[in-house]
Amino acid sequence: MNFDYNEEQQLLADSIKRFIDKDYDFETRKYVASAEGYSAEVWGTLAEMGLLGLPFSPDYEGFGGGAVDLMSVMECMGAGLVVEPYLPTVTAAQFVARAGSEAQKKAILPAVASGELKDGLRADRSRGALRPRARRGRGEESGAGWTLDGVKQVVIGAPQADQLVVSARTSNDGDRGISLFLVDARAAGVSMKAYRTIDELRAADVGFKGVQLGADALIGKPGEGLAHIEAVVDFATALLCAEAVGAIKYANDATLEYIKTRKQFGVPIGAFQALQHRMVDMVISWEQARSMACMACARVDSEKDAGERKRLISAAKIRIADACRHVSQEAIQLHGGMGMTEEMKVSHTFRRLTMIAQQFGDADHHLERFAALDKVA
Amino acid sequence: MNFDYNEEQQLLADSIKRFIDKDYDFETRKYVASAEGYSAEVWGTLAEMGLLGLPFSPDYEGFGGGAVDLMSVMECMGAGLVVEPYLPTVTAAQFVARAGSEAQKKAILPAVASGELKDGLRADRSRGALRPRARRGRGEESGAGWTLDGVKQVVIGAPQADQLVVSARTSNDGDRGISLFLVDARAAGVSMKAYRTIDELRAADVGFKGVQLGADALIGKPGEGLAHIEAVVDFATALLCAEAVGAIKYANDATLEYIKTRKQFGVPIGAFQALQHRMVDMVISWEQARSMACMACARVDSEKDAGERKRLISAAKIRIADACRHVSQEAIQLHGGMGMTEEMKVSHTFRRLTMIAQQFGDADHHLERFAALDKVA
Amino acid sequence: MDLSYSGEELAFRDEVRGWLAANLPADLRDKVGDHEHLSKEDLLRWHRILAKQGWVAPAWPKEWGGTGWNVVQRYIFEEECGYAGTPPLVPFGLAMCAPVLHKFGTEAQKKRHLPPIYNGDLFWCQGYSEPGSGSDLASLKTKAVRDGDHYVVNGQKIWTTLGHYADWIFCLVRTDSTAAIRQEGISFLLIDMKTPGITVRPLILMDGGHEVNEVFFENVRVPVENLVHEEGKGWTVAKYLLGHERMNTGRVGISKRELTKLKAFAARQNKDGKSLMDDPRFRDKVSRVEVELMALEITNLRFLDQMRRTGQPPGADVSMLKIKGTEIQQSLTELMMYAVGPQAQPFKPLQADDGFDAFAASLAPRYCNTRKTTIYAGSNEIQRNIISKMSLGL
Amino acid sequence: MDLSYSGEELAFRDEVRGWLAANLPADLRDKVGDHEHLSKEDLLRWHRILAKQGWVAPAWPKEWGGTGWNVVQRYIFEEECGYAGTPPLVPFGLAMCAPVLHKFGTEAQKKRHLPPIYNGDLFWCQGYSEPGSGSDLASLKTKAVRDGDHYVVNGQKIWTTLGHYADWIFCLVRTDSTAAIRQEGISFLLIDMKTPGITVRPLILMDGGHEVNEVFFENVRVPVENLVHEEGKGWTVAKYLLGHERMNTGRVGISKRELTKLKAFAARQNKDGKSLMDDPRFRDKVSRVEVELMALEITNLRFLDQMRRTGQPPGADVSMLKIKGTEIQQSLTELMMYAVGPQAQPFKPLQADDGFDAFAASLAPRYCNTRKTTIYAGSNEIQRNIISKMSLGL
Repeated sequence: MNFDYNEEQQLLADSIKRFIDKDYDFETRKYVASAEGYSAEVWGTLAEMGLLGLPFSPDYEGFGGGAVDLMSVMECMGAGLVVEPYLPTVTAAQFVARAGSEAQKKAILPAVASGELKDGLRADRSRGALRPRARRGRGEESGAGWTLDGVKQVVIGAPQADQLVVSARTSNDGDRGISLFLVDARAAGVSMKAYRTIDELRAADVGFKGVQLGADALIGKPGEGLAHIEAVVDFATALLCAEAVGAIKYANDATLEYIKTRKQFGVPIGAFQALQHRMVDMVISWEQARSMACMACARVDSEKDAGERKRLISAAKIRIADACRHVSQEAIQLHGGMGMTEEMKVSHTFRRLTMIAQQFGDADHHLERFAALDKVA
Repeated sequence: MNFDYNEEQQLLADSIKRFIDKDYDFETRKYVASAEGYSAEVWGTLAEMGLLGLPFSPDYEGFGGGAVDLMSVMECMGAGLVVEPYLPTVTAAQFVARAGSEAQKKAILPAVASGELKDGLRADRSRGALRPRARRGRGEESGAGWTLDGVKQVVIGAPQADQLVVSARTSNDGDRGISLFLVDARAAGVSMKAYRTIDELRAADVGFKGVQLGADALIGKPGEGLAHIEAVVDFATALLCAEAVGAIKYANDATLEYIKTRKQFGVPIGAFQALQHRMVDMVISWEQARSMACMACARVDSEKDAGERKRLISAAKIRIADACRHVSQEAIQLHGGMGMTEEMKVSHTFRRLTMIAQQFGDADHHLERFAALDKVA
Repeated sequence: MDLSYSGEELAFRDEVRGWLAANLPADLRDKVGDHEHLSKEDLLRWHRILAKQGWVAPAWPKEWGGTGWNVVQRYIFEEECGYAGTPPLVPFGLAMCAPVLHKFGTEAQKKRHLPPIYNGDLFWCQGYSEPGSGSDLASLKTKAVRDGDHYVVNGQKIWTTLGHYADWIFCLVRTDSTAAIRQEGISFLLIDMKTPGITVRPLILMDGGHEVNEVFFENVRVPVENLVHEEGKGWTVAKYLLGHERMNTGRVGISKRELTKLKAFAARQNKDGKSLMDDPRFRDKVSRVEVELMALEITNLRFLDQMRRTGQPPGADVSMLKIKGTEIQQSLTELMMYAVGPQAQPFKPLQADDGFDAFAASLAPRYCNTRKTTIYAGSNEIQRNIISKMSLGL
Repeated sequence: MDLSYSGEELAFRDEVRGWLAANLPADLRDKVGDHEHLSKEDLLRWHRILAKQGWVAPAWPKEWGGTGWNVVQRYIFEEECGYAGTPPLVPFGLAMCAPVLHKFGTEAQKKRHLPPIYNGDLFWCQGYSEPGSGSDLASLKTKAVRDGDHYVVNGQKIWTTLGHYADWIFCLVRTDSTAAIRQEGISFLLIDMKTPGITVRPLILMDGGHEVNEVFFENVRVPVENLVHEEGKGWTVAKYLLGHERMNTGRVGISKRELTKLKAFAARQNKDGKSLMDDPRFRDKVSRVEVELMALEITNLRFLDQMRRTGQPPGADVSMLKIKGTEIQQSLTELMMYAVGPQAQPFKPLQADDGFDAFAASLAPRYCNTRKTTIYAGSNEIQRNIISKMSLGL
């Protein structure tokens, strides 16, 4: 039993924290978010720090890291509200790393690790949850390759992506009819309606109209995409939980600082017991959420039973979603009017937490999955 | 629009309040609850005050009152934690008053009004809700009459009852196979396993073994019991909501008094803001619950559409159940250890509120019914 | 006990309802329903329609344009407007400055200011809060120093709602810094926003909207004739205004409209092949808000009935309505955001011509914006303090 | 980061688990599982089984019978006991009086009192709270006046858990009413419950159970040799005891056992022809408690790991475990009561021979009883005050 980061993890955590404190402060972040929604310089730094290749095998210029190694990174990203498409890129690359051919791995992974390439995770999150069983994208075998048609909505990071991992139904064989494809974001027939999201990320509805793909665009075997999707999304959910923990910590720290300094009636408002007790509950929420993020990151890679892995990730996401909602709402309330303004970072953290609560399935979705997978004696 | 009691209602409310303050204080109530669970003297007083016949037509020595007229009575019963089987008696008699033959009305209602007769409401509340579709009691036509077999569980007031209103399945015709019978509690074949309930009422599991009933035992027409059951239980639920409001008011008053007088660290604990805000939320809960009890009592008699009546009663019971839980738990917590003791009335109010929250269906049951009956555009 | 409106009240309601159906412009109604930004012109357009009908200031004395309606009629009117989806009547002139002038103003002040308020010719805003003084209003620092026939005002106000639209501002200012009781050094001034030395700086809220401002005063010269009530009696005026709160604090009509919309919208949303309203997890959240709103409406009517019969102005009751009303508004916007699912996330298209579901995209900003309701107009914590002190004697 | 126990820790857990399986008498286990009343004999029987095994006082110094286990082993042991369903070890002697004697006792006091505590020969209780002094312990009034070789004690204690079983009581008493700082007038006394002048009066709780008492002292003569530490230093002793709280405050093992039972029980309950566990409304309540308990277990282990590595005694962390642990216990008893439905209502049969589902009938009383957990041992409000002050610096 050991809850500490090991030396390497700690060094990494320290360096990313230093980077964010120094080079990604709130003003910088504001600029990045309002301009391109992404900074090439920051992306380069992330690559230099080894963050982009972290979870890949050393064979592809990675560091062989797992979710636990990424946990401190994600906590820092959450605290700093990094808008760069780090999670989409790392996640999309997982499909290649886990299921791709040797050629795909060689073509993609080192380029991602070096920062040359950004992957966009396809997402089809109608009803707040990824529903892999109802892909509207459609791949048809055409000669040696495939033709891809359909639309994917709210694909986070798509506007910046070079490559897209796209899931598409390739047969009507239910769970066994979904395949994964690697698609160049600039390929003929790919269109994007891009927008800014409420938490200041970039996303797009991505259209595919008769997109011609070679046979080598297929990731893994045809019809076997679902298990990969579930595994990779669970992996991404664990990382998202860690990101939430970092953002919650920031919201708590900012709120505590605020109620210690804001004075009314001659005393700091933190002297009022009703606020003290609510602040305490926010801190407890964070501790409990952090425990579940630790669990999620520790178990998502090591748990071999897919059902148990899904159950545990759902448990984590339930607690994280509840904590996101609780802390974000209380942080704004305790900040009073100031927390409502664009100029306070906490209002941005509020928005990110609101969205994390729903990303990869909201609490209701995971309560349903948790119940379905739980074995009752 | 008028939320006041009219003059008669107010006089009645005043007199029952006086009676409870003067002759049914906590010590008296303790004695009654521990001894017979019922006092003949108190029952006589309730009859004298006209409470027992209140909802019957003047033709049967009643006063033609409705749920609104009973509301203040029930609030007082809730505040005083009256253990006598008033609600079961009034409710059971409703079956006779609404569906009984002229002969049944003449035989039963004046005797109830005068206090000679106590009716026990049959209840079969498996899973926290009355489930009229699954009667285990079974009536079979035998010559001119019926034979009744089966068991009814947790029948509140049964140990004291003279007459029982029993629902039984008389055919397998689904919703149209349930009939109602008037059964003498001392008839051959009727057995009772009696117990004290956690809120200090008396109840019993009532067994019926080959109980022979004449044709005149049937209330209403055969197979038409369900609509009566639903209507009468809705009526009883409205009254129960009013009882809850009285009990919640007592819990709030007692808690407010306690935190004003209990001193720690040199000040009344009511000076601590965290407790103040929680006390305020208890008061708001009471106001909202009272509004729903008003609505339930005002509408349960006047609403002609059965579906709408059920929807409104469920709405009231949802809010009342939530308020019962919230206020009872907070009242004990704010009382500290003292509230945990048998000698403090608030611990008895806690138990009654806990049970009211579940009686005639808990919040979950009514949420289900409310959703099913709601018309969504 | 009778929870229904009387025949006359019903007739009045039907009259209002019928008139609104005929006179509320469809484009304004749709803007309100879709949570679109309302321009100054939108607000004034509706104001003037009501003014023309003679209904813009029901609570005013009859000689100044009041309707003579009783409290129940006024409540019915406001709730009907809310349910129909009219633009709001901006309260700063009609419901805040005007009552103060009716009570404390000179004849000259009334004659000068009331008609343009009534007719929607001049737009008002409120100068109360300051950066260091929110809940603790009496700690305000903006100074007004007498200089001949003028006060010279220096300082800063914050959270000035629609200050960027306003022609006039009414302000609490400190005219005596030496008063032993700090409340006694405060005065109530009317200030023309065009006076030199006034700067309005937008405060953008997290939904991207511009509704509040900071207002800076630098040697702003205000004629003494714009002092309301006596110098140093500003706190009396402020307290009168607080007690004058209206009884529709619960905003039941608006929430009923939003609830209806939520249910209809969610019913059309698909979850696992079924309507989202058939999902018990989502459904129960909606039901609990609906029940809470039913209760609030009755609670509101109970208080109103009591007020009508006793003639007593609402006390801490208003605080309760504010707490519950705002909690319900927040729940409704939150559920609406959940109902739309991930489409709630998109905020603004990067290309102006990209197809875009503006209504879906308005829901998350609206959820963000509605967080303000438990903070403004006396935070819900302050409301709990008020109930605790005034009603419970704690 | 590794959330699993090490190989050695797992081996230790298996050893404890195996031993418990072999040595916990089935009748005691069933009584605990069915929430039946545990007699003094039941409690002491289990105490003596552990004493015989040498595991009754793991944290004591080795020379007095301690096991030498580290904090993680102690936690594992306590959690395994909780999960297996052992009777509780009554803490007043083993975990409260004994640590005080180890730290502050004279050799004579240790020799006299520690062996009978270890062996379960003498039963102890705690005399801290008084009617006027609960959270504000330092306001206690029970007086001890020196008279030759004795203190003469007068006053009253309340909430004395199992005082009616006890042979001895340790008490905080006021030996100096004139001390400027009221904490400085307090002393720590050991009192034989058979001393003349002591009266124990039961305080029946609302579940009908007798577990707490009032203890009255009327001219009770206590030999001065029973003073622990110096006169006037009782507060130091009391504070030491508070800081000595154990890390299993969250009672995760017990709650895991109760959760398992709840899920199995609810799965067998029928609702509309389906298992109650298939009802999403009920099910989600269970799931949320389960998730909270999973989180609490990890939080507990995190704190333990930190304590092991830093050597720091747990601070405000314990308060957090207490808050969450008791909230979970309350949720579990509440859900168990809901699960059984209306059968939870019956309390006691009126005829002794009436058939009666005693287990079902135990659930509502247990729900009532468990309300105490957020009140006792420092109410959850006090725990929040502690975190607010100690961890957050508010």
